[in-house]
Amino acid sequence: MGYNPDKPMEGRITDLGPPHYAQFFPPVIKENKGKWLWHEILQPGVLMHKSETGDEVYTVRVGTARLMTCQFVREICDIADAHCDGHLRFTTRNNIEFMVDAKDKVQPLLDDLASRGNKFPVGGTGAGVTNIVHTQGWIHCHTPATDASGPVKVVMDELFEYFTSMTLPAQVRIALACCLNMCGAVHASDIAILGIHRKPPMIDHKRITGVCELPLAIASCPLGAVKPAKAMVDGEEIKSVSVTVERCMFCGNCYTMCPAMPMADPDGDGIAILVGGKVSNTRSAPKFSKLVIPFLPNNTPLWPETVEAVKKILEAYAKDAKKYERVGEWAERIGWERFFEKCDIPFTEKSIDDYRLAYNTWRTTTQFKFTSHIK
Amino acid sequence: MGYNPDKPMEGRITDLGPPHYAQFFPPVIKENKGKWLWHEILQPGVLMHKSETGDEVYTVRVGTARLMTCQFVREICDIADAHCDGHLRFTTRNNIEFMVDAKDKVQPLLDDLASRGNKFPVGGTGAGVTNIVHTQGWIHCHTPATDASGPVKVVMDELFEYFTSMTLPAQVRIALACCLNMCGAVHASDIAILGIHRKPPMIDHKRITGVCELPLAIASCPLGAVKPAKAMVDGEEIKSVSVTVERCMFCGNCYTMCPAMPMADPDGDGIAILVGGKVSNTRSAPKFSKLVIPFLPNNTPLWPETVEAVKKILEAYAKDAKKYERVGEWAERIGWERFFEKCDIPFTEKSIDDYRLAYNTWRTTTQFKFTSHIK
Amino acid sequence: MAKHETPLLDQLEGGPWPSFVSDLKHQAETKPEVYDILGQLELSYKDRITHWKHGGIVGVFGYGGGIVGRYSDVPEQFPGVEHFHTIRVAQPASKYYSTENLRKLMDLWEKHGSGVTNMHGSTGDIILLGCRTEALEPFFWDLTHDMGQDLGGSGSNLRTPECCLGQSRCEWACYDTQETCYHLTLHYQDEIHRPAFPYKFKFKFSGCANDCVAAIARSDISVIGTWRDEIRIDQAAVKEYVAGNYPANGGSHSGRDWGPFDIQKEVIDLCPTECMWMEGDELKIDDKECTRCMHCINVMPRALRPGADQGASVLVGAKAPILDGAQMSTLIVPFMKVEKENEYEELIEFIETVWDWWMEVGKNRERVGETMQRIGLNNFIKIMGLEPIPQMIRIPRENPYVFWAEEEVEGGFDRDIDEFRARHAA
Amino acid sequence: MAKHETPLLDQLEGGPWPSFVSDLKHQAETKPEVYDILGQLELSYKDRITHWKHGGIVGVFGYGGGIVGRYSDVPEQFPGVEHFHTIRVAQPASKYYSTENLRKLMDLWEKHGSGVTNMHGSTGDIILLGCRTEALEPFFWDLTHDMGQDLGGSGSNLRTPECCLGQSRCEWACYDTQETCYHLTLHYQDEIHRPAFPYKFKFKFSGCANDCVAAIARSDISVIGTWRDEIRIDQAAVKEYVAGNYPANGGSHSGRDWGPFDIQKEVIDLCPTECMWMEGDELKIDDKECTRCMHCINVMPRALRPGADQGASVLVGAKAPILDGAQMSTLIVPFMKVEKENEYEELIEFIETVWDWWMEVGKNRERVGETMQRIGLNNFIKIMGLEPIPQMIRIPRENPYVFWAEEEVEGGFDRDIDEFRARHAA
Ligand code: SRM
Ligand code: SRM
Ligand code: SRM
Ligand code: SRM
Ligand code: SF4
Ligand code: SF4
Ligand code: SF4
Ligand code: SF4
Ligand code: SF4
Ligand code: SF4
Ligand code: SF4
Ligand code: SF4
Repeated sequence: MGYNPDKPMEGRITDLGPPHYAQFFPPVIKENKGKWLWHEILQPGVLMHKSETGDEVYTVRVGTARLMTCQFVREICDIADAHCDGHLRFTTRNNIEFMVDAKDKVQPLLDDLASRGNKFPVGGTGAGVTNIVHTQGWIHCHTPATDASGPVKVVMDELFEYFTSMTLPAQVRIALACCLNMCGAVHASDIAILGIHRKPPMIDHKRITGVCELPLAIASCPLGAVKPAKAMVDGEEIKSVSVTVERCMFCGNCYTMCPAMPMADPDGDGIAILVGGKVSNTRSAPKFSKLVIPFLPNNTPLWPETVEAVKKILEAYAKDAKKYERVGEWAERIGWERFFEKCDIPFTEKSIDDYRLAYNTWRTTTQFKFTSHIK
Repeated sequence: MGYNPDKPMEGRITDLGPPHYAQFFPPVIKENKGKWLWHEILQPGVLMHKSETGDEVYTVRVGTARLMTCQFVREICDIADAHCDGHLRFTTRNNIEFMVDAKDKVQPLLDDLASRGNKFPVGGTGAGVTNIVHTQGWIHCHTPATDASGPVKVVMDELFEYFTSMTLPAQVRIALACCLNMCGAVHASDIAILGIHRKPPMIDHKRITGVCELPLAIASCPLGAVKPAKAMVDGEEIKSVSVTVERCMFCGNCYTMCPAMPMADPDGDGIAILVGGKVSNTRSAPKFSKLVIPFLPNNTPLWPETVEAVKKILEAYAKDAKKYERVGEWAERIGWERFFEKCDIPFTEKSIDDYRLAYNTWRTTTQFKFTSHIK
Repeated sequence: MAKHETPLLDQLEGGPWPSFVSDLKHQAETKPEVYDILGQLELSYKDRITHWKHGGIVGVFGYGGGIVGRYSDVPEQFPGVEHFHTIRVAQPASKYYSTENLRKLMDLWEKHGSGVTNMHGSTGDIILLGCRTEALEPFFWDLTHDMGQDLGGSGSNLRTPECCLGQSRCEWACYDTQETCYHLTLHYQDEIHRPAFPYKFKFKFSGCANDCVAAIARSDISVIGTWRDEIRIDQAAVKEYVAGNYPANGGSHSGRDWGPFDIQKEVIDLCPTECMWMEGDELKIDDKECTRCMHCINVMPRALRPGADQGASVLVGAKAPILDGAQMSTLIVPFMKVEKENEYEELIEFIETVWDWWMEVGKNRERVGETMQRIGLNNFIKIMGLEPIPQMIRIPRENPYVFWAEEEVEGGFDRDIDEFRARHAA
Repeated sequence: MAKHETPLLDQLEGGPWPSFVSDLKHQAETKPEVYDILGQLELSYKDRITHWKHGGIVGVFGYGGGIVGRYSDVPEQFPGVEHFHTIRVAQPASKYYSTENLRKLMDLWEKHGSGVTNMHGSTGDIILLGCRTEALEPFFWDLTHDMGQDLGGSGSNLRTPECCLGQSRCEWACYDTQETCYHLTLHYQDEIHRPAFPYKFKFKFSGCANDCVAAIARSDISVIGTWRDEIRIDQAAVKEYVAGNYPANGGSHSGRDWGPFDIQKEVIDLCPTECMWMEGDELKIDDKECTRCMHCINVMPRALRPGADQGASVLVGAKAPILDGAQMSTLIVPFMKVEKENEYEELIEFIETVWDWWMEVGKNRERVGETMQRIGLNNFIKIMGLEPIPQMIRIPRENPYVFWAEEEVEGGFDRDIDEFRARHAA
């Protein structure tokens, strides 16, 4: 049996959709769905949920690299088979959750996890740092301005103690996206690590005719920097495009639309840091992340500048914010001028908006604080 | 002597500028300038300022119609001569201030003012309604969509008790502008009364050639609704313009630039009410006024709908707001959905922004209150 | 395929966080093409640049999405990744698995593909990283026939919907996010697999305003649970909190000494609507002023619960910054019952009204949020057949630039200039 | 000119507020052309429309502003207002007058004009309403020769500057608003009288953040007093307030019973920066967190005073909505000393840097705030020769769309596609 290339349509099944979720529920989940009453985080990474039936479910949350192999998934399955009757789940931030239905099953599970080296860190709950939501980077994508898995690894190594503890004023959500497409919620994260390009696209006149529809390439640029142009290829004049480089803001959309306009560059590319976004509607409305460090180089393999920047911001926040205050709520309370000072981040013009709705970001009040920025 | 039309340039004096302010200071002001320590409002309309020299100045604030005749100004001068050694001032909101240098001079001044009928109302201080800043209207301007002096008179008649008392949660600044040019600070007032047009310009093809530069008329429209067009005048084809009426938002800029595009209309024109603006940087940053009632008719001479609307808003605010809370601060605290409900103002799509920065006004959170708007 | 030297990547094997490098190396032992993944990645680390070519159109018959084509730009050096397409497999709602299911899937993937995955992709799919073109159909055959599973979305179509874990393990879910997600995913298989939209379209479902699936930030239609009656208060539990017997915020802050619990400072003062107060030792809430932000409930999970008359808010238009800047979703329907009983009729009607219009007027690569911005919120509301209500906006308009339709204005727009001039000399 | 029936306007003579109709009628008794003002206004009330023609270019020799031309569109009916130009007379700073001066001006205006005024116009000028063309020069002659006074601004020039009463009668003024206003008005007579700008330009001067001349909302350059040391506290007076012996907010709220003064609720809790607290019965302020909003000082004028190291913030760009929407001024220089000693050198340099640039790049009828928006705040800061500082913005940018200049990027922008392709096969 199996696929028969000679009769591709024979016996074909389509549109099955995903399997029904309920078949994968651990029994205690199945029985108590919709009946949960309250929960408590017993220790970092360990949650207990209490049902109105009296049942309890204990969840052990484990960090992962997200990029994982079949072998690794099998190891996860081994653990779930040993402790959780063969059930587990993944969270919306790429952590694994192992669930058991009695308190005395927790410690053996924790011990097992601990016995496996650095593979299964327990934590990511409450007022700490949980897993970094991230993207492909150099492992798979064609438009990245930085890697994803590597920077995530080095940042999490450095912030590890915040993953395994709950000592921060509130939860801190870190995200990484390797280009401005921002696959993930980088635009609404407490701390965002964002790959950015800084060189305008090159134009591969030799190939453009074959691979691009010129009108689409031209229309792709939100700032009208891509213009029709003629070029000489092998002594022949062909229709191509040119880029007004002063107008380019390096969004990469032209490359998305036209493979003959590559942008990536070892020196041009790097990382910007944005902060103060949030998703929840808790207390304050969701907020966008704000750009505070415009560029850090791709110093592989350890990205020391990025690691240091993230840590500095996190620790300034940890020291200064009030209980329950998210990074963005803190920055707004103390004022952004104070934020830059407290985090020891030099303020640059790059943090001043000049895009579409920029006027809304200008300071139209006399209220300000005297910081070191005022000479 | 005097101007000689035959020799217009002879003996001409120019660029004198305004007289030096200090020559008009009452003596107590001159001596204490820069030395004031504190003040107190002794009763509505009566302020006392204390100087570090021990001097005191008592100010009696009097409302005016702003539109005033020479005879009226002379009557003011009579009062100032009788009580204030021939000095007086006008405030930034068109009230008169009579100043005396001793407490026992206050009552005689008040009595004199009271003896003159409704000409010299004392008030406009503290947590009350002061004079309405306003514009020309039908008394002088060419672009008004309503009158100025008339609506101000009827609104102030109705709100008179708030001018002569200090019973509101905070100061309430009302302004009127008779067209979208907004001569004044209507765009930043607690309550704003705004003349609006609702019919697109007519085009006077007969006159357009003589009085307009067509390219300027065309460029004047922020929405590109004014287009070059041909028209027949007396059997001859001339260059003129046309207006795409669906695109017109009635801003009036085309008429400003081109007299052959009149807009005003008895039925089209009327009044919009905006609320919640403020100028001061006190507590919260300055705020723009927000449009809450899109249209009320020009029902001359008493504008009953406008009077009622302003009063309704003011009284809902007076009843509900906290001490020190300006109208806009109140509306933000209770939420705009609650504002519409408390003020009994029907919500219409006209209050939903669709101009340049509109996205910033959309509600991008799940936080809302259940009001009668939700069916 | 042989091992490559990876001196740069090797530096990512230390440290307390799980190392993807170690994991890949381990897999490479039995799946040698993974050496080429490591090799090409090492080259990227050296060159500080990606080594993947732009795009590549591949897929399985009858599907317009679910596979993202990818080719190496240095295939001679790393033949094992010459073709390296990803397959997006639709995940079960909120990502519960049996080990049986997972093991089977892994077996399949080791057989047909690279043996490397993302658990999960940012949209929520199971991402299988790296497949040769010729292996796509065989994998798909096995996936559908052997496992009864299917691909997720990619391209200009409905993307695989995603939800928070909701009622399955959370006491706050105001509707059944999983069932809703599952139902709509099945209902819209055609839209997921056959691109017919101007651009991508995403649904996400969160059970409450905490929004654990970040719906408001990254889904074109965000369905977020809420309630319309009163927060359920257990006054006895309130007292326990005040007495310090229950940990605040379910123990979230237990790693640091924040001092004894202070209900005034930690709950009442942080309520954004100032609608809470203590009366003696009873906590009072003026529920009609509450905006159901969840803060008080989060802090006192044993004392407070969402109201019992539950449903969801429906918001529209979130997206990442490309092109006009990022958007959060905008509140369009403040409260909707989301119920299996009527097969989500109301929600489905809402979705389809959005689609019918967007498919007609949306430009190529224009997200629905951008189309909304282009035509204006008012027009969008009209198209949706809704009444404009103040809940849709944060603040009323600050400019006076109102459009009036001719029929709204007494006497209409047509006027006679000569008549006007008769009364007004020029 | 005879009396007209004014049944509509007559209804505006009752009521407690001063009646402009009664006033006009009274003036008409000795100045019959005022009957025609009343008559035409009555017609407007009947027709519900203005009866003034569009514009009209009139003025006095050598001046490009100060007069606004106006003609009736029903001159046959109301010959007294056939020409009805307004004259803007520059007001003395903060509008103190001697009765002698006012009487003289009124005499002059009754002689040459309609006898009707606005005290004052919205920009601050003395507005003389209604003058025939042929009377303009004679009036101007007398104004300059007999009174030593001058016209204000109109048209595309500097408009008559305006200020709050400041130190003359307010304890909070942080610089001498009147002297600054006067000095700059004289310094810029040419700019006021001879239009050379793309559009109008306004200065307004407020002594503190209360902004009693609404500078931040309606002047292209707004100069608003502030300080950079500490709020001066008189702790004895604080105690008096707490004891209820001094009225809160200088008595502003005395018309209603708001209960006893509560320093916590009325001052400390309303401080936007939360930088105040009580220590025993002493009020403490963490001044470095204070944003000098004035609230606490307003509420306790006898206990708190602005710091002693005073100056002003300079903000740029406020305007009414035409065309792109209203703007508030944006903070550009957080703190500037504003002193007569150096003849306002710093401020003047600032102003002229703005003008030099705006006069060059500003489009016709583009306010400086709009030009700022068009070129972006960053470019404006560069043009001003200033360092970008976070005080200029409310929040950092929320989009990633940063412009980088070629010289900022290692290796510049020029790259060789063939070299690239050698490393990256297409
Ligand atoms: C498991 C998970 C849902 C899932 O379907 O997978 C989840 C589970 C819970 N969330 Fe969440 N949240 C999860 C992602 C999120 C996200 C989405 C994200 O981060 O991308 C958010 C929005 C983040 C944001 O605002 O930027 C989120 C915002 C919250 C909040 C709001 C906190 C706030 O003050 O802003 C709460 C309430 C709280 O923690 O007090 C909450 C509370 C909870 C509770 C306590 C709900 C409950 O009663 O069980 C769960 C345990 C919290 C904990 O771990 O401390 N959850 N939670 C997700 C775990 C992610 C992870 O592995 O770390
Ligand atoms: C695989 C994944 C990242 C990941 O590592 O998890 C991904 C990968 C890509 N995304 Fe994405 N996006 C992924 C989730 C997202 C999300 C998050 C989400 O869905 O919640 C977003 C932000 C939310 C949104 O939709 O706005 C996102 C916003 C984008 C955008 C910008 C869209 C916009 O409107 O701003 C693009 C650009 C485009 O479509 O051309 C994009 C384009 C791409 C492309 C197809 C690259 C391209 O330009 O053609 C990437 C293919 C990478 C590869 O080689 O596999 N991806 N992308 C995620 C999908 C996995 C999955 O199905 O589970
Ligand atoms: C006389 C005048 C200045 C002038 O140069 O003419 C003036 C004088 C004073 N203002 Fe003012 N303000 C004057 C217009 C303004 C304006 C401008 C306007 O309304 O167009 C504002 C900004 C309005 C706004 O925010 O929309 C203004 C916002 C304030 C504030 C801020 C109040 C707030 O909480 O927002 C104070 C402080 C206070 O009242 O506690 C204030 C306080 C004061 C004090 C107490 C200052 C002092 O120590 O002497 C003066 C008496 C206040 C009173 O009457 O209650 N003054 N004040 C103006 C009187 C106008 C009138 O005739 O009614
Ligand atoms: C007389 C006065 C109103 C009043 O009754 O007080 C006035 C009257 C006119 N203004 Fe104004 N403006 C007056 C203060 C203002 C103010 C307030 C201010 O200066 O503080 C503003 C808002 C602030 C600002 O400048 O943005 C103002 C914003 C406008 C605008 C819109 C400008 C904009 O950028 O949005 C126009 C339209 C124009 O310039 O074409 C305008 C245009 C006009 C014109 C010249 C009508 C026109 O379209 O050509 C009006 C002549 C009326 C007449 O027949 O006398 N007037 N105008 C004020 C000047 C008196 C004085 O000198 O003291
Ligand atoms: S963020 Fe950009 S580079 Fe990264 S996976 Fe998404 S599209 Fe690719
Ligand atoms: S990167 Fe963006 S801004 Fe630059 S040319 Fe391409 S599409 Fe235009
Ligand atoms: S607001 Fe409009 S109508 Fe009124 S005076 Fe100003 S320009 Fe004229
Ligand atoms: S009124 Fe304004 S929007 Fe309408 S045509 Fe004239 S300029 Fe354009
Ligand atoms: S969004 Fe609400 S219901 Fe869903 S998991 Fe998070 S807290 Fe629970
Ligand atoms: S849910 Fe939020 S708004 Fe409602 S009472 Fe609790 S804290 Fe206040
Ligand atoms: S702005 Fe300040 S200094 Fe000027 S009058 Fe008002 S309160 Fe006094
Ligand atoms: S001036 Fe304003 S910010 Fe400063 S201490 Fe007083 S209330 Fe607080």
